Amino acid sequence: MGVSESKPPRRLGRIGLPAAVICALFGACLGLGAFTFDYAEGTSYLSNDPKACVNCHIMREQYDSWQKGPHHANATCNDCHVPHDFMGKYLTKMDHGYRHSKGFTFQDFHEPIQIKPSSLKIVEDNCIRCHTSMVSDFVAHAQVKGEHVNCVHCHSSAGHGPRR
Amino acid sequence: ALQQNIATRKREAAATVFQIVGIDESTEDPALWGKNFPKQHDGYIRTVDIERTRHGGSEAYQKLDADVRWRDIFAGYAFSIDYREERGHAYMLSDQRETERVTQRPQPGACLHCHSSNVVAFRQKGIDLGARGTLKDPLLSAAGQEQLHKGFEAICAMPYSEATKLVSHPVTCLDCHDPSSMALRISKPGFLNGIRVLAASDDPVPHLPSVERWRKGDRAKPYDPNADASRQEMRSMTCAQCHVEYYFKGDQKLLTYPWHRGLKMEQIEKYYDAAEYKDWTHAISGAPVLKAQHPEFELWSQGIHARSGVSCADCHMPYKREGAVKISDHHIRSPLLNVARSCQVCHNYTESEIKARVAVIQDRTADLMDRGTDAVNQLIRVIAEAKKAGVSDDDLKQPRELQRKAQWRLDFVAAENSMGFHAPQEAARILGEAIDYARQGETAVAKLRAK
Amino acid sequence: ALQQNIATRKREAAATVFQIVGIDESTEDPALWGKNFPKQHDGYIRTVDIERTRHGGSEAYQKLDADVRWRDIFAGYAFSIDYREERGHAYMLSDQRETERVTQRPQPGACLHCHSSNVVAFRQKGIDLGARGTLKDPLLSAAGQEQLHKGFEAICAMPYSEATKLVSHPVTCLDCHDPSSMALRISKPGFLNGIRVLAASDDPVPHLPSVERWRKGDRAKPYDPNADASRQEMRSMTCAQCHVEYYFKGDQKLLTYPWHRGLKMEQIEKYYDAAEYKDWTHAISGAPVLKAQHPEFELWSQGIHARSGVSCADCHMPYKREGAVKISDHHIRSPLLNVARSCQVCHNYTESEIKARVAVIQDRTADLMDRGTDAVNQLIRVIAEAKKAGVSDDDLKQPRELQRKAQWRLDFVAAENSMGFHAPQEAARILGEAIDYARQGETAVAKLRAK
Ligand code: HEC
Ligand code: HEC
Ligand code: HEC
Ligand code: HEC
Ligand code: HEC
Ligand code: HEC
Ligand code: HEC
Ligand code: HEC
Ligand code: HEC
Ligand code: HEC
Ligand code: HEC
Ligand code: HEC
Ligand code: HEC
Ligand code: HEC
Ligand SMILES: [Ca+2]
Ligand SMILES: [Ca+2]
Repeated sequence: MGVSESKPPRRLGRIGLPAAVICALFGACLGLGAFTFDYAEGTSYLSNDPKACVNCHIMREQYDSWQKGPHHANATCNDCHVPHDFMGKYLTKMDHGYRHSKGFTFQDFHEPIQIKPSSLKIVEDNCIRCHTSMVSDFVAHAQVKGEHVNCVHCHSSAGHGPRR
Repeated sequence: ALQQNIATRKREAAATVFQIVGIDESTEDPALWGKNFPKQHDGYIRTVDIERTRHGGSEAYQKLDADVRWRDIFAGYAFSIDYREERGHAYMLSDQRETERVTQRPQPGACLHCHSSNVVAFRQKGIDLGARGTLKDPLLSAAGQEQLHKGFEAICAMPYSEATKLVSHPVTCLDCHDPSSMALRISKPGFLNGIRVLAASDDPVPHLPSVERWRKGDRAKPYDPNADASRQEMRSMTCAQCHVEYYFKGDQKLLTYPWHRGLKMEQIEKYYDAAEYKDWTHAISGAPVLKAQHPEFELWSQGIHARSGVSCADCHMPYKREGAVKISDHHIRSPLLNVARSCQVCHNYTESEIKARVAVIQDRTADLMDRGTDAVNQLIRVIAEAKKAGVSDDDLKQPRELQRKAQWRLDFVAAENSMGFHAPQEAARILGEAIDYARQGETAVAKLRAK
Repeated sequence: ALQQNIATRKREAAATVFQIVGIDESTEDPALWGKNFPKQHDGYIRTVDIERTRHGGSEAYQKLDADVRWRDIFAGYAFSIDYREERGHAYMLSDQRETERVTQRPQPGACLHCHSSNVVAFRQKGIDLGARGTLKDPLLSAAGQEQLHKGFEAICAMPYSEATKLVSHPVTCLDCHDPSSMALRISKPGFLNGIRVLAASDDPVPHLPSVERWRKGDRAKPYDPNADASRQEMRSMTCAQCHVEYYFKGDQKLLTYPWHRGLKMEQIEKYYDAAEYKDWTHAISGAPVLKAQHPEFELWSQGIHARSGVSCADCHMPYKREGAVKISDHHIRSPLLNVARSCQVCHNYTESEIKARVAVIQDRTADLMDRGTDAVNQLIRVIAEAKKAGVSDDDLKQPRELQRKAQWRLDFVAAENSMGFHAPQEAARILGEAIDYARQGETAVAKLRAK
């Protein structure tokens, strides 16, 4: 990976958009009826605008803290929370679409919301994607054991500022 | 239905402004406040619930039966008759009226300061005794304050049996909230006096920044939490109105918080020593001993949470989402019964992991406390034996002083209700000292016997 | 210039894959490794620096002068002659060769296990004694391991004066890193053996998840950190190769970590008690006592940082920006000399606030330690007096047992080098017990004198 990759694409992938939309909608629709989905602004998932996430008031806290966080100017929600390979991106959106809609509708999720290990892995891959140059030394070193580097162990406030 | 659900949530999110009707400075009945704030009221009334945790919870079992060694430690004092695990706020007034400490021993009206809603009772008494103004004056006005303090002083000195007729509710909304704005405010004179003398002392209190700030100022006016404290500090001071060490000063039984030198265990001891104060003379050993009482605020003050700005309310009244709004959970109880909202907001571990961490801390405290209890008990026994064997009171003065020191320390941690959690290392340090003094006393007695 | 600067950064950043030249399993000289990794090497050689902190730092002052009470506590043992504050890794070999504990008392080759780069020395000795293969075999191959363990066992038994000729460097890159990949690896046989028996015990170790995982498996192969531990665990185990309690077992002086029952102070004591082991007979009191030695890994294991996955390297080798890349700071030292990198990534407070928090913890520990030191000293004195006064060895057995228990606890915290920081409450608990046993011993003696 070179430095040039440290500016990630912030637009939706150009190819295969329709398929992606279908995947994401499908995921969300498993959680909600199509109409409800629309009313709850379920299409938020297809946008990269952070405001899309806050359409769901449950994401308000993260939105507010992200605005105060150190990355506000550098990274949006999806820069961190969605994989940047094409398939991963839409599979994740589908999965999240399903879980978020279901959680929101049935109010049956764990509060406070805690990031899932699989989602955290995605986030950390994104840290490395942007910061390859900075962390290449110890990341390479870790890969010897095939483990991923736990950036959030130390930088837990990177996305949302200090927890407290 | 789903769709409706979302609509409801959107509506809830909009309803954030308070609409306060029909309550004022004399509204004691929580049901009336509840009409304006039904969610907070729902939580408030749930403090009747009974659920036990390993070292806490709300089952009012008899502590003197759970560990009989404490009967001897309290020998000669009301606490040796009846001493229970405390429970929810709903019970505070009835538990006090019914405890054998009250039914079998005379107690002063001062007891009521922390077991009832008494803003109105204090003020009315003050007015009756000639204080300016009426109940319509805001509590924080000069007149309101004059009424409050005057009535408080008078009621402290009354016999409990009479004073208790002046009140009819456990702590209610009015004790913690300003009826016109719902802001927190301090209404208990004992705390207003106590925090004022603390501010005037030089004990560093990095966890109370407004006090530190006041100290750097011109000190023209005494420190006043209602004027000076931040909202985050108020979220602890509200509780520190009652969850503190206290004693009744002089014949007037004036409820007093012994913070004149600072909040630490040793500083409080020094205050009592200098005042030559004792709570009672130990019935078995003859030592002039002190009783510690629920120093939650004092111990919390020495812990890392206080230092990090984490308030009582953060853990004991965590925010709770009700639809789209967040409210403070007024069901005040052990946070271990509500780990998700109390702890997981800040600590990103599983519930079982968090409970395990608390268990490690509490078990270590309990372990040392067990040693301390043994040590103090043995000291009491050997002093009594020495007395019987004819050792003079003069010779026994030092061992008895050592018992006073040891017992004060042991009881400080035992009477505190978090089993060391509020400040784990400090609790262990205090217990280490308790053991040191108690065992030194034993050696001293053994040496006397060898003479 | 600016442009060049940027170009440099880009070049630095491109070097993601390690280009390791000219080093292999027998390269001891850090300067050669430094050609590949100059930034890490720069830090490594700075461990010669001398800077003191309140309770730590790297000034090798004489601890026996700083607190003379310790001369009596160690009476009759080499530690009563010379015992200094430890300093940077650069000095480990010369400090050992020069200490009067070595120059005035015979010591075994086992000492070298933690004071030198000895992978090559151990393996060569193993090969000389008939182990399979050559130095070209990877350390982690079966042949490499056979060589290592065989040589280790033989060198432990040699006299120090001879064994020390086999080594020439303090800990070097090769002791911590695999030369082919730079991955961390465990090279010290003492730890490989120790962690294996720990895994086989049933002491819960939530801070070592790979051990917990191994325990749940079929246990067909013994636990092996090089195969089983995660990278984050290795960031502590690398240090736990040396920063641990140990003893020399039997006539062969086999270096052994006493973790057979677990890592806690009591479990180690039980192991020694069961083995009827003592380090020496106390010269003043005649008690069969133990010496504790730098149980950093053991105490850290009981703390909240370990439990939260925070490793030794996180605090003692924090990441550091050098140009456009981040590297691990190989200038291993007190984190209080580097608070910004060591603590502030995780703790969002000012440097002075963080230092104040550490001071509160360390002061509490120091306070209790002071009490414990007094108590153990007095016990030693009264046993000696009783002996002189003719009290029989039989009668003194119990007080001496109590001294053993008390002194073990006191020394466990004193010999640990963080002044309680690595696990504040646990350190206080241990000291509380030390005081309890020492004072009980005093009472026991006083009673004997009364007979
Ligand atoms: C329909 C409402 C809604 C919208 C819109 C929404 N979320 Fe969520 N989100 C939720 C709910 C409910 C949860 C909790 C579900 C759970 O924990 O399983 C959640 C959980 C999460 C989590 C933590 C759980 C995990 O998967 O690890 C992340 C991260 C997250 N959301 C990010 C986002 C981002 C980024 C967006 C915008 C692209 C977004 N959310 C938009 C409702 C929503
Ligand atoms: C979309 C690209 C992108 C992603 C994803 C990203 N960063 Fe950054 N980050 C940046 C940029 C751009 C900066 C600011 C420029 C700089 O200092 O390099 C920055 C700054 C930082 C800083 C220094 C600023 C500060 O105040 O903390 C840290 C630390 C950091 N990032 C860590 C992380 C971590 C950890 C993650 C993953 C949780 C992450 N980054 C994800 C682009 C990104
Ligand atoms: C063990 C703790 C730790 C881990 C894990 C860690 N970091 Fe850091 N990081 C640090 C420290 C300490 C610094 C400050 C270095 C300095 O100031 O010299 C830092 C600095 C940074 C910076 C530069 C901030 C600046 O001042 O510009 C970035 C970017 C960064 N880290 C990203 C990451 C990423 C991405 C990961 C995961 C691959 C990661 N870190 C993992 C401790 C850590
Ligand atoms: C720079 C990277 C970054 C950005 C940008 C970012 N997040 Fe996060 N997010 C994280 C990290 C890291 C965590 C995990 C925090 C932790 O484990 O303490 C997280 C956690 C979460 C969670 C789970 C709650 C929790 O504390 O575990 C939600 C929900 C979430 N983010 C939503 C969002 C939303 C919505 C946005 C945009 C408004 C956003 N994030 C922007 C890095 C980021
Ligand atoms: C960081 C969280 C936290 C803070 C802050 C905190 N507490 Fe606690 N408190 C606890 C825990 C945990 C327990 C132990 C509960 C148990 O054992 O069931 C506890 C126990 C108690 C108990 C006994 C509860 C019972 O179940 O019997 C009281 C009373 C109490 N705290 C009052 C206070 C007061 C007053 C303050 C502020 C001065 C305070 N606490 C601050 C967490 C906290
Ligand atoms: C008016 C005095 C007063 C005030 C103000 C007060 N408490 Fe209490 N609290 C008590 C008394 C008295 C009890 C014991 C009641 C009983 O056992 O009957 C108690 C009991 C408790 C308990 C134990 C509950 C259980 O289930 O065992 C907790 C926890 C507690 N209080 C926390 C708080 C917190 C947090 C605050 C501030 C938000 C607070 N208290 C304010 C007097 C007070
Ligand atoms: C400074 C405030 C304060 C004063 C004054 C006070 N209490 Fe309490 N009381 C509390 C708090 C807080 C609790 C709950 C914590 C605990 O039980 O340790 C409590 C608990 C109790 C309980 C329930 C648990 C038990 O101990 O059996 C009884 C009964 C009680 N008090 C009686 C009295 C009596 C009688 C007096 C007067 C002699 C008195 N209280 C004075 C604050 C106070
Ligand atoms: C023992 C003290 C105490 C009592 C009694 C009490 N409250 Fe509160 N209340 C608090 C605290 C602490 C807060 C948090 C305030 C803050 O964060 O500024 C609070 C907050 C509130 C709020 C603001 C919104 C929220 O939920 O945070 C309302 C409304 C409220 N209480 C209503 C009531 C009502 C109605 C009653 C009586 C049924 C009541 N309270 C009794 C301590 C108390
Ligand atoms: C508002 C934030 C907040 C809340 C709520 C909170 N904590 Fe903490 N906790 C902290 C902070 C801050 C620290 C200090 C460490 C630091 O600086 O990161 C800490 C430290 C700790 C520690 C380690 C220190 C010690 O005393 O051993 C434990 C254990 C702990 N918390 C448990 C809990 C539990 C259990 C609860 C719920 C009853 C809780 N915390 C609630 C913020 C919080
Ligand atoms: C959370 C941070 C942290 C972790 C993790 C940690 N330490 Fe420490 N360590 C400290 C602090 C702070 C001190 C006190 C330094 C002082 O007093 O100057 C210290 C002191 C020491 C000292 C004495 C340093 C001196 O200046 O004399 C040694 C040796 C040591 N630690 C080794 C270890 C080992 C080995 C581990 C892992 C098993 C470890 N530490 C884990 C923070 C940490
Ligand atoms: C080969 C054995 C060995 C290993 C491996 C080892 N140490 Fe040490 N360490 C020592 C010895 C021996 C000393 C004392 C040297 C002296 O005083 O001459 C020491 C001293 C220290 C000191 C005190 C420095 C000072 O300034 O006082 C710290 C801190 C420390 N080590 C931390 C670590 C950490 C962290 C690791 C792992 C990354 C580690 N050590 C690995 C043997 C080791
Ligand atoms: C299990 C590993 C280990 C063994 C075996 C070991 N040491 Fe050490 N030694 C250390 C560590 C770690 C330190 C630094 C921490 C400390 O000083 O407590 C140290 C510090 C020292 C110091 C500097 C401080 C002081 O105590 O004056 C000397 C000298 C020393 N050791 C001599 C010896 C001698 C002699 C032997 C053999 C009898 C020996 N060591 C065996 C690990 C070990
Ligand atoms: C006392 C143990 C120890 C010694 C000696 C040591 N290292 Fe390290 N080294 C570590 C640790 C711990 C890490 C962090 C590894 C990780 O995070 O996986 C590390 C990491 C590294 C890395 C990976 C990049 C980085 O900075 O994190 C390189 C390269 C490295 N060391 C080179 C060296 C060289 C060259 C020497 C000798 C001059 C050396 N090391 C000596 C413990 C040691
Ligand atoms: C990689 C993250 C990390 C690093 C580095 C770190 N800490 Fe911590 N610290 C924690 C965590 C996690 C806790 C436990 C509280 C919690 O769960 O939030 C904690 C707790 C604490 C506490 C409260 C517990 C106690 O023992 O009283 C103190 C004080 C503290 N840390 C000081 C330090 C100091 C000083 C340093 C640097 C020498 C340091 N920490 C380095 C993560 C870290
Ligand atoms: Ca209770
Ligand atoms: Ca040192």
